[in-house]
Amino acid sequence: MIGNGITKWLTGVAVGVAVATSALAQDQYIPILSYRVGPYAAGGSGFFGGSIDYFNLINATGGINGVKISWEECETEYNASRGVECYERLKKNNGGASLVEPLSTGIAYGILDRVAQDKIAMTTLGYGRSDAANGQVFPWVFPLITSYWNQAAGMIKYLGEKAGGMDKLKGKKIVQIYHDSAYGKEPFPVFEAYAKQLGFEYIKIAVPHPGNEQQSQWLQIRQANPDYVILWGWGVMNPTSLKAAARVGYPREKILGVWWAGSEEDVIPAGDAAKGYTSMTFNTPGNYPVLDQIRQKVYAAKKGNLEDMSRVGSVYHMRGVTAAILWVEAIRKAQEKYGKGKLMSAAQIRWGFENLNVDEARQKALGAFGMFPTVKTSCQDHEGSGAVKVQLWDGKAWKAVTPNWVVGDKAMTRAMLEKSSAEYAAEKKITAGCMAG
Amino acid sequence: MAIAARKSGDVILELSNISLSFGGVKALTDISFDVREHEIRAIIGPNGAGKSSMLNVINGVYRPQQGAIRFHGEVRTDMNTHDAARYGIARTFQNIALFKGMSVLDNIMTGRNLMMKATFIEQAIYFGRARREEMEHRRRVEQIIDFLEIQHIRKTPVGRLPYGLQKRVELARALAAEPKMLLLDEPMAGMNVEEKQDMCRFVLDTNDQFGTTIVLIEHDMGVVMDISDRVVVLDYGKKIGDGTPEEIRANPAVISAYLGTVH
Amino acid sequence: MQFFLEVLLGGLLSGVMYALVALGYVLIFKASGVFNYAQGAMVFFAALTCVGFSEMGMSLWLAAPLTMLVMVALALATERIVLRPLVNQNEITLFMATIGLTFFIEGLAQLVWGSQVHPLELGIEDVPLQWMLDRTGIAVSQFDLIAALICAILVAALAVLFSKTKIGRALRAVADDHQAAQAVGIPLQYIWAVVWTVAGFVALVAGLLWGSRNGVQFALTFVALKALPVLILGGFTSVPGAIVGGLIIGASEKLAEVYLGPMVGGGIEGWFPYVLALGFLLVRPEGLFGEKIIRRV
Amino acid sequence: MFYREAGQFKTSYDADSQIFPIRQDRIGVALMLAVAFVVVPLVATPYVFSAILIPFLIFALAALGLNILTGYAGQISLGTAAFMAVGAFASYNFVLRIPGIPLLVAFVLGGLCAAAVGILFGLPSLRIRGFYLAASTLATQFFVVWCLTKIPWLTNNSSSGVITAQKLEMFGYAFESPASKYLLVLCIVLVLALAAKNMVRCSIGRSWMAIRDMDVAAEVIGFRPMRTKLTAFAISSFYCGVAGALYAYAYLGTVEPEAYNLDLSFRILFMVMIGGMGSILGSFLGAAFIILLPIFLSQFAHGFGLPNSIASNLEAMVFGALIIFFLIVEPHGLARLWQIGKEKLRLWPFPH
Repeated sequence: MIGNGITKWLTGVAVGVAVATSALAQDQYIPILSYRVGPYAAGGSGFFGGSIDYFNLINATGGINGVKISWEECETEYNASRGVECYERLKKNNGGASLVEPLSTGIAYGILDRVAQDKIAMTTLGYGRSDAANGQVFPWVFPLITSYWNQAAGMIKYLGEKAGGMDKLKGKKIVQIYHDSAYGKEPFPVFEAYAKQLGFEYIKIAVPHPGNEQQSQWLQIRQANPDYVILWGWGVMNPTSLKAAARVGYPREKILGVWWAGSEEDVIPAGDAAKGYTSMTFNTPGNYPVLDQIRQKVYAAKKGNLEDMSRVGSVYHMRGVTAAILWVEAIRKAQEKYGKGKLMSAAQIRWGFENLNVDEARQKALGAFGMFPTVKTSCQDHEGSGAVKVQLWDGKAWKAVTPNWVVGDKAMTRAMLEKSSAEYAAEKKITAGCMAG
Repeated sequence: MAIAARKSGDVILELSNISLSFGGVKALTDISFDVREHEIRAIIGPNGAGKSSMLNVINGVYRPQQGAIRFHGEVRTDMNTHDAARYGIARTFQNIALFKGMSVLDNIMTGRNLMMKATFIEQAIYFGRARREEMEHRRRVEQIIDFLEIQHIRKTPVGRLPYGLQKRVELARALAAEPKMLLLDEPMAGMNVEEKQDMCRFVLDTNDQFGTTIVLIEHDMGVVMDISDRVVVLDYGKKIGDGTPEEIRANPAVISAYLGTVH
Repeated sequence: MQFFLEVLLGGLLSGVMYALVALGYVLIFKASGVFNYAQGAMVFFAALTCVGFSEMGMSLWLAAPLTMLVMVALALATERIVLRPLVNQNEITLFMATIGLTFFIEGLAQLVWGSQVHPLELGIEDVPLQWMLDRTGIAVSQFDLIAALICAILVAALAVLFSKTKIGRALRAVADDHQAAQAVGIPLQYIWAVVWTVAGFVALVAGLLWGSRNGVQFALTFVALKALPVLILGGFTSVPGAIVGGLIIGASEKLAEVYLGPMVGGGIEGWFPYVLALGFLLVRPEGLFGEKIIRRV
Repeated sequence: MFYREAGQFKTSYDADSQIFPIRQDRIGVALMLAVAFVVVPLVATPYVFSAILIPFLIFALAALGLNILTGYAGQISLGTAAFMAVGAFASYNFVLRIPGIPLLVAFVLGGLCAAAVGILFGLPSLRIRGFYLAASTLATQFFVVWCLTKIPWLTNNSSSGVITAQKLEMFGYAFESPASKYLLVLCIVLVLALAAKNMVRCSIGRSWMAIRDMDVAAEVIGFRPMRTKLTAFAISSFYCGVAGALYAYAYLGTVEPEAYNLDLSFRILFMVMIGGMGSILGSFLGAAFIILLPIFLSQFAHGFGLPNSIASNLEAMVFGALIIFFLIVEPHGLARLWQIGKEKLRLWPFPH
């Protein structure tokens, strides 16, 4: 274990790992705004490691119809202003960025206006503004797979099924313990709407950042004795919550976490206290042919991005791979329209994102069947799915709980996002409309 | 050097029955004396006699538990330092209390702050009244700089100056306020003979030229007896003598208090 | 009433955990007048190093002393490279230097041990004390009680170190007056190295306890934010102040969150301790146990 | 050689009190302004504008604000970002709720709101000093961000507490290109920097420094500690507030309260300390250093082909080590280094 960082570096230098940053103009260039230091480094290295592993896999198997992917990385430290600098620095390199994914709400906000001006599509997988799913107002933003609102709706749906039917939620008590920030407040409207509709009691309990001390919150929860607790946490708050739940004796089986509370990094520090805890996810945990290919073709060739190959297939890594698959699919889609084997412009790739259709057949072909929900986007729907899954931590690994994808009341969330994005459009004086290909 | 008969005017400061203590420790006990206009009034006494505390009472740093302070006939017992400054009391300190990060010029300019009326917005724009004021006061300050012969160091940060010059700058800062009464806390401590002579000259000139009343604490008996008009002697927070230098010299209580003590 | 007691007890025990972190600050501030911003990073570094060693297959009983050696090396290096060249600089400069040190230590920790999060098992189960739960219905964590015990032992040991040993006397002399201590022949450098080593030890203990509570990860550096109000309240120079301050902050922030929080939307724990400490300072500017500052002219 | 003041005699106090009394300095400053206003807009790339120059100017303004409080008035504050947040969110609300309000007026009003909050949280400084005060200012930091998260009205009831700064329009002109934004920010920062320079060389600046250097003596001279400290808090917060508004309007665009977190406060504090306490120039040098160093380090590290996880951690270590190195070499900051260099040049080639 000691110095695995340094040994990695030495071997890296030994094999001359200039590959990672070398970029040729005829490559499809993707800037990587990663964070590998600071409090969220574990998640950042897993996610971006996964994406880069997939890029290496694509390049090792002939590229996207012959077009290889190149990338440059820049450390953002999860800090908005450094992220903006990275974006600005990388966007024009190597013939221009194809797309961007900051994996940070703050940075995503910081470059929200810029991507529209620069005409570069930004994906925000599972975070950021939920109403950005309305492509008529946010043509350049793609909260692919699912947004916070649809996730919240999915949570209630799952809890309803668990209780034996949505009507059984009536009179129940649900606590949302949340990170006291913009992020934690995001699902309020959905839960409030559901509480009114289904007649359960909805209690909000805030945890101030960073959340490394939650004695009082969990004593409150113990006092309220709710039927379910929704854990909307981030970073160190998650394992602390699970530990604190154990300390007051609240059963982990009744806790349902958001997907940012659903990675190995969130449960391992809690040790045994995390056993039996469930969380949302947009990946089905398990092994897939695409991951085997990454192990065989990328890690065997010593090009793997993670220091520890056992992390391949971990939650963050799989999210990174999923993101990269969707990016590559968007580029592929664009090539279908604008010319196979050609270099795609950012605007063309945006069209690709807007016309994604990764169905089950395509997933099978990619070796990722069931790894994430099928995605079909349109101008009105930049999210493309809205389906989620529930997974359970058995003390060693995440296991899927729901065999099928869970979809909440999408009509309700759609109405909310229409309203919210309309307000945004009015404030910013944007005329909503679809962009021509 | 002694100037025998100077025109002393009316009493402008009157202290009656002043007592001051810090958490039970008595610093001053029942002290009364007065200061006349234009005179040089010395306070002497062995170490720890309460001399500095006395000055601190006069300009409002400490508030005495008992007793009254009358300044120009009005009771000013409750005044704070700011009030004292407004009534025209300026002072120097035993351990130099200059603003170390500022230049000599700026230090002296601070002495004129009470006369500056421009608002901060005028100062920010540096136009009109603010600029005019700066120039006017600068002119006045330059006169003081000339008077104290410190022209050559005007732009030097005070932290870099030798001790003797710092003392002089501190005097300049006090004079810049054009005080009616000047309190000097050991202005000549730690100086060599030459520096002391200069400082004596400045004190006397100030007294002469501007008519400033001076209250001074000094250990050097030669200097005290030479330049002061009247002397108060304190010991252990009590007054043990008050009078002209000649009277003090002959006061048996004073002599016994000083016997065996090195000043 | 029972709920109130539960919150109060939980708060007091959390307060002990805060005090543990605050102690490290107090030690260094007392002996060298340095407000050591890097204390949080040291907690993180110590815990991560210890876990790193134990994941190499060592038992905790071997890993902990080894980590202590690393902390000694860190203390010596800090004294030699950072503090000695900056001796006689003003306190803000020294404070700033410890911020630089923070970046260095955080980078070093993740460079050597990677950015992964680790569980840390001390073998103390973090569950409610059963007999107490049965008898009174009050849930008190067993782990917290043991942590409080460890903290008490540590404080007692520090008290002995300070009052009964030769080093302790020298420490107090240095704390009172650097120059005078140097003048009577107490080697300042040596004392500083000792103090930083002791602070490193406190960081290790805090790191192990906090790490076992929340996992060993970068966020351990944030425990500093919990310690600061304790310092304001208890005074930067007082060991008992840190303990009493910790208890007060712990208890009052929990009570405030539970009873006041719901009225204003919750999440007030982030600022409440600071406001409390601030309010207290307005009444007693020198803190709970700090020496009264007499302004002399 | 060319840096000589021989032959330049001052014939009035006015001439002697200029900001740049030496002719060569004036020429240098004029040249720099010419570069900033003419050359830079012609040659700089959008990257330089929007990733380096604009944040540099904004951070320099915030650092200037903090420098007034910490460097000149001697009150350490760890709540800078909170004042910036007040400025940003207040400006946003003024534009939102008062239709047709000129943006510049909104910025000023935002700054005034920050100043009001500054006065409120400056009150404890009358009783508390040093690190106790510094740690207490964290109360400001956490409380303000908490308020912004908790009170929906402040963020126009946006579901997540995020605000989107309105379009940057003034005098009928939309500042959209990076170059135009840069020029706007440059003008605002220069005007405020000049005002700051004027204040610190006038009575109010002397009052701050007097309180900082020797508060008892300052009181005896007649400065009122309360008024002096509170004006320092107010003016400092005003500067930070305007900087915060610019941070939202000219830089990030969409911000959440978390953008003004403790990290940002610390970054600004580093700028002041590295640049030089009590120096206007230092605020700019410090901002440049803190912004450019990580960029330089990250490009440098990646130039070696190091894997990212190594490079990023090394970057943090080198950054920390450099801070320590600079403090050892010159504890009074870059501004002092600059001054020493100038003094050497004045005497060159005959240093004695």
